[in-house]
Amino acid sequence: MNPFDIQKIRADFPILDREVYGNKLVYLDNAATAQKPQVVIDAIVDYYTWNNSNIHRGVHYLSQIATSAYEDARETIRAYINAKEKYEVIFTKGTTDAINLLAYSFGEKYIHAGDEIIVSALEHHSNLVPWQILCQRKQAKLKIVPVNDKGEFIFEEFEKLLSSKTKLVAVAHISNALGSINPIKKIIKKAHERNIPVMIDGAQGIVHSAVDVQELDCDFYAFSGHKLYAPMGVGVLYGKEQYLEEMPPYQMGGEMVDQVSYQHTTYNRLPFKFEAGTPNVEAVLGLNAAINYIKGIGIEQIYRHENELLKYATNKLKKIEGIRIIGEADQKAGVVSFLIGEIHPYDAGTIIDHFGIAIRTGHHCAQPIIDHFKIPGTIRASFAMYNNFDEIDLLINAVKQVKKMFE
Amino acid sequence: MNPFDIQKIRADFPILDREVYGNKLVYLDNAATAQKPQVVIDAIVDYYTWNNSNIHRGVHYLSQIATSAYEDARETIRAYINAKEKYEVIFTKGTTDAINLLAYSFGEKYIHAGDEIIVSALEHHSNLVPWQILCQRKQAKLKIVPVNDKGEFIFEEFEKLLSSKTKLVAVAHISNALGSINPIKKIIKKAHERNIPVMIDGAQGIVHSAVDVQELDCDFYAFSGHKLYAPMGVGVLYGKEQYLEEMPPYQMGGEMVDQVSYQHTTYNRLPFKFEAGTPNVEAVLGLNAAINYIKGIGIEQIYRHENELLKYATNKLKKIEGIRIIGEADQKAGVVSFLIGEIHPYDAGTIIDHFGIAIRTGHHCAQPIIDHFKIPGTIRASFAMYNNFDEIDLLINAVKQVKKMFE
Amino acid sequence: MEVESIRIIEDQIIEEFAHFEDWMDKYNYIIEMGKDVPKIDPDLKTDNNLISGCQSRVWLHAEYKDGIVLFSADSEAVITRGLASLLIRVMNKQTPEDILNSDFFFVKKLGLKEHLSPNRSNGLVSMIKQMKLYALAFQTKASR
Amino acid sequence: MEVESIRIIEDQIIEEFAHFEDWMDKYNYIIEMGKDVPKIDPDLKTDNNLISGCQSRVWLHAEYKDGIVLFSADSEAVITRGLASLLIRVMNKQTPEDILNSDFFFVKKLGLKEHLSPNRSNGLVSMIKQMKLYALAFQTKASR
Ligand SMILES: Cc1ncc(COP(=O)(O)O)c(C=O)c1O
Ligand SMILES: Cc1ncc(COP(=O)(O)O)c(C=O)c1O
Repeated sequence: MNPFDIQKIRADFPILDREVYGNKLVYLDNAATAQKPQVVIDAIVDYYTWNNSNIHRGVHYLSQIATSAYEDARETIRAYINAKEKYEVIFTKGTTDAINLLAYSFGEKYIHAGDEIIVSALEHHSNLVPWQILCQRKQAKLKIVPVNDKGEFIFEEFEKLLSSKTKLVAVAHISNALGSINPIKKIIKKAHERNIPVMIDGAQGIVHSAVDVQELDCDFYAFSGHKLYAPMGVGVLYGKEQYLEEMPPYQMGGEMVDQVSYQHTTYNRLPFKFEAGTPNVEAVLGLNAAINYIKGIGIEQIYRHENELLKYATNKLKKIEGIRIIGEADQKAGVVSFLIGEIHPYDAGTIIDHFGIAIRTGHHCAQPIIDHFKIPGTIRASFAMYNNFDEIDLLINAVKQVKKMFE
Repeated sequence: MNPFDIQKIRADFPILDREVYGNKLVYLDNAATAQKPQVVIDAIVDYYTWNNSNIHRGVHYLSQIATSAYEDARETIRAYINAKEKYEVIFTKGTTDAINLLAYSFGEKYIHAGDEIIVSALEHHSNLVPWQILCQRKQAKLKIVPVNDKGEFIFEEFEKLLSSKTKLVAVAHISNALGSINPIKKIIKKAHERNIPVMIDGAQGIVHSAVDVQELDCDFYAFSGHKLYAPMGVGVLYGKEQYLEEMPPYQMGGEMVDQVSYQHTTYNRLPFKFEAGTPNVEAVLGLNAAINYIKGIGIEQIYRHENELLKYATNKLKKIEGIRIIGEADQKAGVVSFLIGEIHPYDAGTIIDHFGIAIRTGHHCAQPIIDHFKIPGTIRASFAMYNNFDEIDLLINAVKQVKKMFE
Repeated sequence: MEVESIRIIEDQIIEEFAHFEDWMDKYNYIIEMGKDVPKIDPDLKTDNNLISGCQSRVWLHAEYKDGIVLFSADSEAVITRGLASLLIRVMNKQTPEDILNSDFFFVKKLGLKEHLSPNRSNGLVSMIKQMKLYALAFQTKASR
Repeated sequence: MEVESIRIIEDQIIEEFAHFEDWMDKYNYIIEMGKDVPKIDPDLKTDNNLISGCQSRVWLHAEYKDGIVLFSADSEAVITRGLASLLIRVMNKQTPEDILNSDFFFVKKLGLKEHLSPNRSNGLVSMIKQMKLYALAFQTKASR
């Protein structure tokens, strides 16, 4: 494995040379979306400059080139997450799309009145509201696994919620608001003892850790390309064949049908059954390039680097009087959420921005966990492979300025 | 207005310099997807190189730049289709996504057992199967307006189908399989006499004609970016405020919620209510660039040019013995579908491809209309602003070769 | 006491801001201004007076009295409170007509572009909109 | 009559194709071959024997007799029929084992890459898959 060369990596991301308010950009909003390496931008340009075409049913050359590239990308992703079959990899437009697909389609097939679905108190709205609505529609019940004051999933409470009524467990791999890593392997094992399938919201998980869906034995795993250094507009729903085969399609039209008449329509096989309409070939090829780029560096090395940044930032922050770290799980990745005394996160964010530092403030689309801590929101710095220690020093400096201005 | 300078336009599309099997590419598969001008590719590159960020709730500079650009693009589109309000423009991932959104959301609100929905016999699967499934789900009935042997929508039959049970009319503006232009203005007027809303599948319509949704008075209009010289992964659902306000959301999560607790979730206002998850900012900015490019040339001029190509191609094809034009509507745009004697379209397509000419063969995701003509499919050449007469001569030549080889 | 016209107060504020050398001085001043905002009666901190779509909660109240509009406001965030205070300094005690006719042009002159984006985290645009809505409501009421 | 081994027939075909100067000759030959395909009994043109996912309908039938597999096929498209004919020329009257062990390597050597893409319009890949499935089924049956 190559040594982790942060200088070289930074040079691969053109946006890092950008200035904001006369300062060099410090981009610490990676949990919202990641920046793109040149190879990903080039993949898009190449595609539109040389090979753009609609795919699948076309017999012409460009269509075949584009189809091959698209299906090769599916294989790249299959291998990256170690899915058993290529057709277990469904392309969506993102995590939200993937979870909505699942909530509808799994819901139609398996959820009935009186059933229960378990989520955690840490979920992003995209892994909460679809299940709320499904439960309303089917007169099922949503059960919430609480977290402790460190922001950790309470496993014992989870065990208590499991029952013969439970039809699905849907939890985040890593919390986007607090960075807590959930014990998904244990969760899956426990749920499987009762034959309950588990879906993992991997929007953050895939970014900060190696994911082997067969080893995890999760039944579904969803993630977005844009947080994984890939273009916007693509995501993945991995699902075990047995479920995907049984589930009805979600969207209709285009590639997902096989035979159509006015009386009767039959559906195409997997994965096409779940890929209605012209797919986003561009973004899929971009995702392919992003994953190859990550593989070239090594996800373990990336995780180790991000973890060092996280520890460094946390320690430095803690040395500032009045700082409150929100979420102090033992197992954490990628994200530090905090408050500066009684200063409103919006005030802090506005000032920090003027130093050219992009952090996020607010509830991070995870309102319930923010409400749990009885705070108006947090200031969140989130890390990617290209961040370095200097950038954290700049953040610390800005935080100190904020203190000065508001206290 | 500038004169229509085909040389200059062709130079704007880098892919047209590409070779296929040693021949210069002749791209006549535009109804499937259009090629991208350099300005669209540049818009993507610029975005990822300078301004990439997740949008809306972020307070930092990049997020504000990206949000502004995204919302400016919405205004560009509003103005282009002359929608009354900006928030009547909903971004989707494409036409199929837009129609599925509508079928679900409109269906939940307005369709009940015994109701009827009218489509035409010319529809793309994406504007047929979602309505079939909705009708199954709600025990409603799908009614089909037949076409005559020229491939024209039979208005008198449409009038007969209208009744107090009719709750929606959903028809294509222009047929992708045959090129027929439907009399949508008349259709809308007739339906509105009975207060029945009309949705137009504009996937092809927006490409070949100026669209003024207020003048048409359509209630919904859907189209895809990728057929309009924009990137893949973006589409638009225009809808009248009165309906959009009343319709329930389709996908849940991210930006589309306002307040979330375990007990209760309230939705954001329009257009955000219908835009769950991280939007595809890149593709939206690409669509903005594409529309500005089209405006610079003039959609009327584009239509006129494409119409000349269509007439030229049709006349030349008709001079070849045994050619059968499928779809000879008086009002036609962009597409010529045909058969060469008894030669199977797949055989013809395979050979034509080897001349470097990209045409499409098969049922064009519009199986019912193909079945209507009792043929196995067609050979379809479809035109864009950058095609020229030489390219049609090359197609004609290839068709003659096909005849030689198979007859 | 005669109320100064909107334009005169706007010019004063623009003048004040012209002295600041950098953004930090500007923000320090806005923070300072936050202390001067006519504080809303705690009983009026209702959901009705809440301005939606801001990252910090902002309440804006208006009363119509003797032909002029009286504003009061509060926010959890100090910067938002400062911005509210600036707006109120200009619009307080003006007639509905004058408020409606104003283009809030001083806002553009202060170099606070970051608060003018369509970004929904920003209170400023929403506050201006809400002030105009109040003015419109009072005008309609008065003309009936 | 001894059946030639798969590899020998494959080499013959590769040899034949090596003579063609351009793609048109190649296709003319494939079209020619289409005439020689062991035509499927019309009664066997059932949905069961239909290969799905092709732009033209293709039927492929197989019978197991005396330890070898007998193939017949038809298609609406002449090129597809020609390709079927090539495949059958190689695989007809072979044992299930030999069919399963073959990597159909001649197909790659013919320069027909366009028929080998995962593009689902193409009958060739589906036909190969179906031949292997038949062989597998017969092998399983025989071993029981
Ligand atoms: C944990 C988690 N789940 C779901 C999502 C939604 O992802 P997307 O907006 O790409 O659909 C996010 C992204 O914000 C996330 O962090
Ligand atoms: C008339 C029509 N409707 C709908 C569609 C579906 O568009 P998309 O695949 O971009 O969702 C198409 C494109 O093939 C079309 O031509």
